[in-house]
Amino acid sequence: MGMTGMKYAVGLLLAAVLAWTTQSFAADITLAPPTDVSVEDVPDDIGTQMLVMWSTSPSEAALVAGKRALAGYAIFRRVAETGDGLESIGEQATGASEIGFPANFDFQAEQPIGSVSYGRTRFVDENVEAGSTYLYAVAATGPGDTFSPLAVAGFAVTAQMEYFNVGKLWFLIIMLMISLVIIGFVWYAKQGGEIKVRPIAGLEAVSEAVGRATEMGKPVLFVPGILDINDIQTVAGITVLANVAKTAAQYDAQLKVPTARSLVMTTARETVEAAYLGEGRPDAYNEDNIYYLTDEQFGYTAGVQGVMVREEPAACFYMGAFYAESLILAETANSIGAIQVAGTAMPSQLPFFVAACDYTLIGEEFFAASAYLSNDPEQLGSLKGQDIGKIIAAALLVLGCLIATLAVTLDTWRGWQIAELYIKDNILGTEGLVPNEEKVKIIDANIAVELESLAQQPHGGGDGS
Amino acid sequence: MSQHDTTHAPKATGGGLIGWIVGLLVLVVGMVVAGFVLDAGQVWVVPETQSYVALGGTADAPERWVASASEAGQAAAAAGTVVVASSWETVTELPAGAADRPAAAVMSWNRTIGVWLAAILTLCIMSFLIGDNPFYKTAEALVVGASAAYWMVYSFYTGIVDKLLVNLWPGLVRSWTTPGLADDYHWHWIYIIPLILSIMLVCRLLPSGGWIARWPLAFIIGATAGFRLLAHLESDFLLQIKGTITSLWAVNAADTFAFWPSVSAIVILLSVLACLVYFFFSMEHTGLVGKTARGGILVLMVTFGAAFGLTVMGRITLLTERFDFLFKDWLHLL
Amino acid sequence: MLNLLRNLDRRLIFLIMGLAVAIPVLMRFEPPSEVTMMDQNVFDAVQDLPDGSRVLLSFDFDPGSQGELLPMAMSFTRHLAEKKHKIYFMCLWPLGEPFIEDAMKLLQEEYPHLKYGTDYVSFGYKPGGEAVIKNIIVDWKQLFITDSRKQDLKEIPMTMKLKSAKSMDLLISISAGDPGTKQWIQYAATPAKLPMVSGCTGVQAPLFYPYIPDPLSGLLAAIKGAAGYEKIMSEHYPDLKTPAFVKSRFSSTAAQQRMGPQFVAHLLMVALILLGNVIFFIDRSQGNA
Amino acid sequence: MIAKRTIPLFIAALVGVLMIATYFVPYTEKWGADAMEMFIILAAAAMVLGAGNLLLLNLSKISNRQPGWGYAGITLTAFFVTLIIGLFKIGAMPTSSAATNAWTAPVVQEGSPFWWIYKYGLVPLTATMFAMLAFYIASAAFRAFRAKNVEATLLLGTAFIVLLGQVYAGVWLTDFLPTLESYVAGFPAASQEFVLAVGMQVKAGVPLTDVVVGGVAYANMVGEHHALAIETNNYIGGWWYQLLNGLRLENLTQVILDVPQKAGNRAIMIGIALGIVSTSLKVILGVDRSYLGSAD
Repeated sequence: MGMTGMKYAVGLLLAAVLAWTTQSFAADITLAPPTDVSVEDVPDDIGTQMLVMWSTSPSEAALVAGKRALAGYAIFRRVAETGDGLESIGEQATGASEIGFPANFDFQAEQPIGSVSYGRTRFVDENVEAGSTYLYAVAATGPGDTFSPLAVAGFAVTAQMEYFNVGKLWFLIIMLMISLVIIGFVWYAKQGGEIKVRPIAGLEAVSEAVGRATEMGKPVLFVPGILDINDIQTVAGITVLANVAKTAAQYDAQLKVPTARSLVMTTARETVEAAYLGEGRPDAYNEDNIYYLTDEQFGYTAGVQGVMVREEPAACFYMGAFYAESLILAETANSIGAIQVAGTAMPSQLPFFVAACDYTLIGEEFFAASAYLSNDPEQLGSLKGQDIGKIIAAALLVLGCLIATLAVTLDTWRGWQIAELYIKDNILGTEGLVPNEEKVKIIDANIAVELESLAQQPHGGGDGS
Repeated sequence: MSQHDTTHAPKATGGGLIGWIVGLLVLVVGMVVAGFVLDAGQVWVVPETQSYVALGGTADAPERWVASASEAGQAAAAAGTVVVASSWETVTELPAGAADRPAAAVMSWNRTIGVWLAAILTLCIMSFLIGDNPFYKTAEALVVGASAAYWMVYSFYTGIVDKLLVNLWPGLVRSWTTPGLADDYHWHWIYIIPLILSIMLVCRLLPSGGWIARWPLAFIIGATAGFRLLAHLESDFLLQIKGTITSLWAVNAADTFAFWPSVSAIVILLSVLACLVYFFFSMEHTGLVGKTARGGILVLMVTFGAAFGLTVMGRITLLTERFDFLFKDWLHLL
Repeated sequence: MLNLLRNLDRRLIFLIMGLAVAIPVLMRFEPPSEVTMMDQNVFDAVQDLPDGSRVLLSFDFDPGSQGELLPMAMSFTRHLAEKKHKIYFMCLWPLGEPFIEDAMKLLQEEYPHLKYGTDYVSFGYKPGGEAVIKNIIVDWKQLFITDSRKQDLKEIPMTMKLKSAKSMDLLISISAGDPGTKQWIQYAATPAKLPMVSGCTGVQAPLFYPYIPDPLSGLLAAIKGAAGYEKIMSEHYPDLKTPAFVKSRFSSTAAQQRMGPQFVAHLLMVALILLGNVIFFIDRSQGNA
Repeated sequence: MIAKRTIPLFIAALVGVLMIATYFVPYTEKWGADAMEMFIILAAAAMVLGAGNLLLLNLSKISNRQPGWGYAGITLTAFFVTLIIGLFKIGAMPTSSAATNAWTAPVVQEGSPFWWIYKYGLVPLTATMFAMLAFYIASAAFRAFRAKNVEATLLLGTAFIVLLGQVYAGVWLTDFLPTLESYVAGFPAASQEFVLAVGMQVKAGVPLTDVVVGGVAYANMVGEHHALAIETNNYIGGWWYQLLNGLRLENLTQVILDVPQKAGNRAIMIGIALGIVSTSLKVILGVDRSYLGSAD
């Protein structure tokens, strides 16, 4: 007990000394509060966020004993649970209602809802409830729990929940446009419309490669990538597998599919079995040829490499999502002299496939592969739709660059600059249908400055005096 | 773009086998020498006992653990309010081949064996470069088996326990793996859906009725399709177009014409357009379209060449790291 | 001679490549390293934050890429500690978690005044990739109930008031693939307008160039970027380069030490491409290609 | 038939459309991400199928005494040892917040047997597999990088430049091309500092009128300094210097990455996005149903 009592006493003494030093420290400077506190409801959310903004305190640069006097800002708020009587934003003035902050606000008793370090001028309060009304205040904080007087926001704001994300409206329009064009061409093809497509070299090689494997009495190896079925490349790989399996069934070639995911194995089995059935060769289907190795990337690679050198497939297909294993697979298969056809949408692995394989389907070509191989008019129709998508992309690009160029060269007319802003932030961004007012104001202000300087100095440039 | 001039990996026949045996003997002798001369692979550790006491709860369900050495722990020990105590040993590993070891350091046998195993496995995998052989096959068998199990364990704890069970039976998980789970954490009915889908999926093991597994597969693939369609359209389509839109007449900070940035802006725009033409499916690559598409494929080749050059850098670093391990951590040569 | 070269056994190339890397490692050859603008941008992004800012450091890699990424992971950790930033560790790759432990061990040893829970905290690994990011950007505690030590987040000083990743002042992703920097850009930096820098493997670097300068303010590309970062660090904090570290895997000069083998191996690659083409052109001029 | 084919098609279509629709409503915006999260549970459950298959395959290899059946035995042993140690957290130590409950240990806890397998077994195996790429990349460079046609020449030429530009060799090989430093070195020692200061600002894009050296703005510079500033601005800001400087290998590498590489990747990404839209639509509309297997 004696020991503990001693410690207790020392602790008390320490606390007293600390309290004294912080007090005297704080007395050196009085922090000025930040200015222009404003609050906005964050748009397009479920009403749980508020954006608090302010201008930095004049004390930002002040130093005490070589250290910053201002450590950061603390944000406080008051809630009117149901927003009683506060129907619209901006109705209530500061401190005028029951939710205002008193002049003798007790900083020790109330916890701030958040704090940020110096130099920052915004804070997102993510703990508000939709429908409630809030009043915010910001104080600058110094070392040792010192605070500047409160700067209170001009008015209280109600958090609002939206039922439709207006910011994404243009995205919805573009998505619908591309989707409807694709669906339209699929429907057109279904009605018997004629769809012409150009040949792709890699795809014509598929049946040739399977045929060669049959002649040599060697198996065909199909690698559906290393990602799970929740990646669309794996799905596309499986649809190509369906067509390769069909060809293998026709030629009576042995098809081996090692997978890196259990779900891919399950899906691949369904697919290949159906393909063999479709060709009337259910007897030739062997479930054990489609098997799971391991989820581990390089464990799987080691396994496939082993299969390659031991079973010496005559044709190897890599269709799906690939990472670093691409070159290990391609180089090993090359050492056993196999024909290799690869297809992936992994830009980082395309160089290796292009360099080491016989044929490579690059990006979009890979997604087109199943349509080509199936020769199903409906699927070929979707390719035509994709082409229209590319035309839309090209049109946006050319138009956008043109407007951006005009905005720079004819920089005294606000129309071009607003048009550029609209394309970038609204059509291709998330600002919704109307251009952002603040950004338009900045444009107008810049133009005003530009016009003024033109009026003063007809020669442009100048000596800056 | 490829060659069929292949060099076949030779099989380990007659002469090959003798070669392998000689090589192996040299390696083993080398390793034994290294083990004695260089203290190869030795790992030294400093053991430390962790002991904690519980201040609340019952002996069966203790709560509020604090370190025995802490003030609260010592106070409780003095006052006799400790509910239950527990201690175990942890170790801190010293850097490989460190010359001045603290007095408390001991050699850790399991870690030393570990470093040797790691080094031998590294050499086994590298032996594939000479040709397929029993060492590589052994390493391959090990990595397939161990990593499959590793992922099963990981998905069991992170997927089944931390996602499914925690949301269906939080009480069970709280008393089992996650005592820190908040007391007010409740179960979520929505997680019955993945539970049912998982059971349907496992039905694939049944001799008949395996087709029911198609339902969860359809769910996954449908969700994947919807989710990825949006994600890629937003980030790859819209964002990339947005990123490409820039003034073709570039100016610098002084608002005067900048020559090279303008050139690069024009080159980028034309290159993107040419590549898009290359991807067109419904037009034959002849005439003007053919010429533009050819420009596109040339740009793609430069893209691939640059990616190749950058990738080489990364791959070589990986090999450096392996040699670092062999020379530093195992042989203590550096 | 030409015939010999034409049928050059690939195992000979393997051997030369092995030697080109092994010998510089053994000789500890270290060419001068240069600092690029990009490395400087990354350094500035961390340096210019006010002391004590909140930084999310995500280790999105695994042992396969530790050679390239571990040095920069440790440089970031040291830099954040020097600047007294609050470090929130997490990883989107299951095998990245042990590296977080390594980084925290480094903090314990080199910065003993920093304490777990008040200066740094680890959330460990959560499966789900982009779903994890999408969730923590909205509600952190819905996904992470505890930290990696199974302590309730409401009891840890650094996480008590943490609502979502939007309160971070900087995101750093050290990325070896997917999920990684790309997902952080798509689902966190772009929608929440958070500043972000990244370190990535050589193979990923080309993919991220389209994202610079917005939303990525800087990118450390592969070991070269890491070496540049280390160089800037050692100029700013000369105390870092103590001899005890130089030998260790977590050395403050680990990346610079790796530029030696890099140098020799790149020259070998160039020589191989040239040699291959010389043979090709001789063959073609003799009309037997 | 209905249960095997129609219902799955309906589920895929419904879930797909739902994922798209909910994305535009703030309240349901996160459903897509949530569905992907549920996927983790399904993938974990599916592990049972993968493991079952692994067992069957290797057991049948052993019982049929197929060539290499001994390796199948190694695989099975490694699998079971790792699985049991990991699943039951054998040898794991408790954590400080629950000191009697070893179940609370992280899955890979330093010092535990599972960590030992990970660190000394899996890490070297997988890291070495990955490192083998350095060898394969060398052999691919020798074998496949031949200037057969314009396409191949561009590919290998770009790789060549980037390879050199990434290491110090690039700096060294094109050292004869001008840099700011080499330009500054051409001046008498007394004015070098001044020229360097002006040059760095011009290089950073500061217009001459805004250049400030040692607190003196351009407008207030007199005599020699005025002339030097103009001369430096004309040289460093001129396109001839920028061309020559840009041809230095380390700068050329940056230009390649910034211009054609960026453009190529963008086009690839735009194409991929369209490919994904079309593939997804085909799945949702049921045009492509190959993943569902046969109708009977």
